[in-house]
Amino acid sequence: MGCGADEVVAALRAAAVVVAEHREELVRLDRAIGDGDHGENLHRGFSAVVSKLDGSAPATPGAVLKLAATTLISTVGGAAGPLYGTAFLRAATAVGDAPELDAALVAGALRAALEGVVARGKAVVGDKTMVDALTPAVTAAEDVAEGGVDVAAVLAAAAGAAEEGARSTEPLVARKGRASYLGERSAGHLDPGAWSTSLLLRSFAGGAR
Amino acid sequence: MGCGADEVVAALRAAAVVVAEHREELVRLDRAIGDGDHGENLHRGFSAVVSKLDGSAPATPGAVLKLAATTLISTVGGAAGPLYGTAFLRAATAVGDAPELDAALVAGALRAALEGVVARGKAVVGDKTMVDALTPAVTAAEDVAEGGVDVAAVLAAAAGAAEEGARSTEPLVARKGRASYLGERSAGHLDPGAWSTSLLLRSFAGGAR
Amino acid sequence: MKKIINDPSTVVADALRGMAAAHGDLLDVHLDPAVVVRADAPVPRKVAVISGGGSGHEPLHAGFVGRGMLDAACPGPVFTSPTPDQVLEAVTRTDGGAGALLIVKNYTGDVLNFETAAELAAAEGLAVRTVVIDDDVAVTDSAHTAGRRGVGGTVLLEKLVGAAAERGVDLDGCEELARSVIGRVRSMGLALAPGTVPHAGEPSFTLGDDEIELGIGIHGEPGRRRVPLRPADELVPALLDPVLEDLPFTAGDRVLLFTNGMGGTPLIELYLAHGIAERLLAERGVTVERRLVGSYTTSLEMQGMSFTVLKLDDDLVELWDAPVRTPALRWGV
Amino acid sequence: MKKIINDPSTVVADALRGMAAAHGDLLDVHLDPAVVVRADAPVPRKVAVISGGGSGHEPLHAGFVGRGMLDAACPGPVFTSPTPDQVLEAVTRTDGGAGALLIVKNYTGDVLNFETAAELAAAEGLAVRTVVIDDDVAVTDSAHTAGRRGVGGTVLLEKLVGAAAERGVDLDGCEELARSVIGRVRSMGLALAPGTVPHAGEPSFTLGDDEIELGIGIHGEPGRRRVPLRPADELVPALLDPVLEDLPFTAGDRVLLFTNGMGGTPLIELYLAHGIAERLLAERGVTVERRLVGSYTTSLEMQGMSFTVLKLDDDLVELWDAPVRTPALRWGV
Ligand SMILES: Nc1ncnc2c1ncn2[C@@H]1O[C@H](COP(=O)(O)OP(=O)(O)O)[C@@H](O)[C@H]1O
Ligand SMILES: Nc1ncnc2c1ncn2[C@@H]1O[C@H](COP(=O)(O)OP(=O)(O)O)[C@@H](O)[C@H]1O
Ligand SMILES: [Mg+2]
Ligand SMILES: [Mg+2]
Ligand SMILES: [Mg+2]
Ligand SMILES: [Mg+2]
Repeated sequence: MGCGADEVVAALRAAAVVVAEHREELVRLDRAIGDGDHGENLHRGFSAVVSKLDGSAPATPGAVLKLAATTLISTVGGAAGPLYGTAFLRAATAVGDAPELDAALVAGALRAALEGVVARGKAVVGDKTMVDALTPAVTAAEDVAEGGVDVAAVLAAAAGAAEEGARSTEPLVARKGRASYLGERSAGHLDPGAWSTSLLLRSFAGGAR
Repeated sequence: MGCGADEVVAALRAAAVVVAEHREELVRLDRAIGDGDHGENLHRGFSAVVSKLDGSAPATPGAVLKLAATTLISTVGGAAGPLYGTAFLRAATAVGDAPELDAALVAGALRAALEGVVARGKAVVGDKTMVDALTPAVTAAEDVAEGGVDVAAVLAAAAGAAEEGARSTEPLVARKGRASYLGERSAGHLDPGAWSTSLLLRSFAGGAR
Repeated sequence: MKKIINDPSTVVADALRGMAAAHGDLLDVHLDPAVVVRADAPVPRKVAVISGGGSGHEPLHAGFVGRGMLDAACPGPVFTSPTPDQVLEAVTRTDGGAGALLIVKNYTGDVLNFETAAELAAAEGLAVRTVVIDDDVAVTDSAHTAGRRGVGGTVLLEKLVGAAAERGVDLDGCEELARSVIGRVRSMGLALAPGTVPHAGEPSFTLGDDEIELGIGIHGEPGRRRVPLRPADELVPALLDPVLEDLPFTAGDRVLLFTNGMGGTPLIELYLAHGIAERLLAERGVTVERRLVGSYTTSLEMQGMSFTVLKLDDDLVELWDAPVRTPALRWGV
Repeated sequence: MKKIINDPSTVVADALRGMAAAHGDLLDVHLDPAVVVRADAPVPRKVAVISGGGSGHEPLHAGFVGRGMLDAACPGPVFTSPTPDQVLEAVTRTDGGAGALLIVKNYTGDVLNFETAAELAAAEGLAVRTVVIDDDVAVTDSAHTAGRRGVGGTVLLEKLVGAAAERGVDLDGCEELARSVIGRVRSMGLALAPGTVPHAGEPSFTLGDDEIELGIGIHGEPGRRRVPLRPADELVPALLDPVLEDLPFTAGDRVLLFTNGMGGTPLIELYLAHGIAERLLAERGVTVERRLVGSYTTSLEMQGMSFTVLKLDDDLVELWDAPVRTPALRWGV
């Protein structure tokens, strides 16, 4: 099965469901070291994405990703809004107007997404942010994509690495975002943005399967 | 032993001690059905009376009572300030410039005090106010005073009747003062002003003994 | 009890020192006896408008001292009425030869202390009148009770009478205006959570986790009943309907709507409630011509709010719009 | 959670409806996207001064929209920065041909969203500048962290730059003034008790019965340390000293002292703290020339307060005194 616009739409719908299911968990994580809105922010954003998708059906994967990007930018707010928005926007640009995504395109899109997040947020691995989940995800995706597997395999690899990366944030002291105000007290908690990155990639992997 | 200015001063000092000791109790009673300041108000007032007495020594019982009255009026505030202030003022007027108080003068002073409280506050027996303690106290004082006893006996009789009167307020529904806002919910609590009247008369009785 | 204070017994004096420092251009603050006087008092030939009451309701009353509103305020201890000597001092300091009007909230303590002061002032040959405001519809009124309490309507009364006095209306006129305003203003409040009186150290009342007190008084006195917390769309009519039905306010009336916070309620909730109230009034055909939203008649850090509705006419609109320059209300100057 | 609200997800829109009803003379309120614009915008040839941020800090920012202060405010969801399209809408609605200055509090979310908006505006050929205020001395600043937070100083910045823009100062001048003010203003806050974000439903943090958070952020972020509650005479220097030592403010300096409440703190405590702070500043030889006391940069119903100190000069005094007419600050008009 290929990965066209419909599959990307399905992946985003799956993501919206996962975000809704994990809304409170993400709020709880963010309350521990941030301001408790991360789950709410993403829930608002992905609900809006689904509404937009209900109303229009862009023809290419890139167009779907761009719609998601602009919708996230204009509805999520907070740090996560521009960061995820930029990620989707760069991914959309990376896949261009290809009618179907293959493994290489998906890996390239993930790389572009990461670069966008870093360009905006200036975080490096170890700062206890979504970059800690996205960076290993990109590397893993590129590794398996080289082996010539399908899109599902790329996303599965990315999701696995993202989860591991997200978990690695637990002992860290935050240096970026709101959690950094906690200083040493931020250690011992998962970073909510890293965790949502892991959840999103897991849902894409599920949606693309 | 007669009851001159010194004895009235001693009685007021004794009252100040009793008020200080019962400050929290009166606050607690007032918190239940009022605004929780009655003990604080009286404590402020009687402390001021003691300070005034430390600074000047009026020559007659009437002058001492007048000093107490004006001090209470200018320091107690709340409902109790003008009511107790008026009570002491009327008592002072009633005893005139007599150098010593006898039983009849004391009974007359109590009657005048009650009339002053009623003139100001317009409460009748059963409204759940200090009038419920003061009214039986006056009657009892007048009854024993007719028998030709000494001041201590008059005050003891007044104190006993006041305590009984104060206790009788417990089941009542308040119709005057702040407690009246509670309606039926004011039943089941002693009235703080009735209780302080009982405490004051008991302390006078002790001080005069 | 968590408060930014030193000693409960010096809270009022300590806060007055801060007011003096903050508003030296508007206020003269005296501590013994405690009286807050407008800086240019006495204003010759102007009726002095004076109010006062227990502290803990800030900015009421001292925050409303200044041009176009009060000439003086007498702050009592927290939740305790001031004493007659404070009131007498206020009259003496502000009397510009046209007499003084005392605005008293209907609580036994306030009424008795102001009454005593008025007697003392009269004895000194001063022209003093007293009006008692009792705008709270939450408690039943009767000749055999202490009557209704004075609450949020006091702010509006002080503004309107202050404006009239500033324009040179005489003592009779000010008193008449005050009585007319009292006849046209009604209020009711609710509490979500109590405040704590500093010297008491414990909350004034307790409410269950999902319980509110409808008809709360500004000293934490109970009101009509305790009910479960409900959405704002239901709370607002639960407060507003009794207010409207009491006077009553009916279709065609022009009103001022005052949405008041009790001290611990954030502005976002007040605006939210205000928006619903405006909608409900519009539905009833009542025209909201002026409004005031904010925490102006408070009860320490109590969480809750009240609505006050005043029936307007052209004269009252003009008095409301007249310049006022006080720490808490300021416009037109 | 006890709040006067309907649905946590509509709190901001519901409150904006109330603001619209209450301040129709001053504000145009738009809900989608949420932007609060001064009623007479755009003002031709005037620099548009725009701010915004998460809701829950009222009256910041929408309460400061009006003549002499902000041209528009962009309210985000509670404690969440607004989105770029809100900011872009604000710019479009207020640009009078002289460009727009965006005042951004230093939080990652706010900075990123306003930055995105500024890029979009620039792409549309609009002249837009951004300044970031980071006045909170409670958190350590470093190139490797998110830096200091923007807190109470924002109110002063908005007033001063708003006054300059009203006088016709151009975009360069407004930006320069803003940067200079940011360099001269410092703040720090404390919390006695947390607020509750509506959609979270639980308090943002927990404190022991006798514990306070020194250096609290306006979203409930922790600060320097938790310490036992102490008398105001000790709390005030614990807040004020770090503020004064940071710039530093020294003998001979002329300052504006802003004593701010966090939303759930009664005015009586703010005045009390203000009085102590004025005394301490006088002891250090620092002259308090202007002051502001009240709850202007809040954190829902959080109990607590902050001090902001701004170093004044003649120009800043003049800008501070210049007329302002907004829902929350009003004088001279
Ligand atoms: N500079 C940054 N670079 C990358 N990610 C960041 C940065 N700052 C914050 N984040 C991510 O954003 C998450 C918080 O998002 P969210 O709670 O929605 O926004 P806010 O912090 O504004 O409330 C953090 O958990 C972190 O993963
Ligand atoms: N009208 C009245 N007549 C007589 N006593 C009254 C009246 N109103 C109140 N009191 C008495 O005053 C007491 C309350 O005094 P206090 O608490 O000091 O004043 P406040 O009620 O103003 O806070 C009541 O318990 C009651 O005994
Ligand atoms: Mg967050
Ligand atoms: Mg009392
Ligand atoms: Mg009282
Ligand atoms: Mg946020």
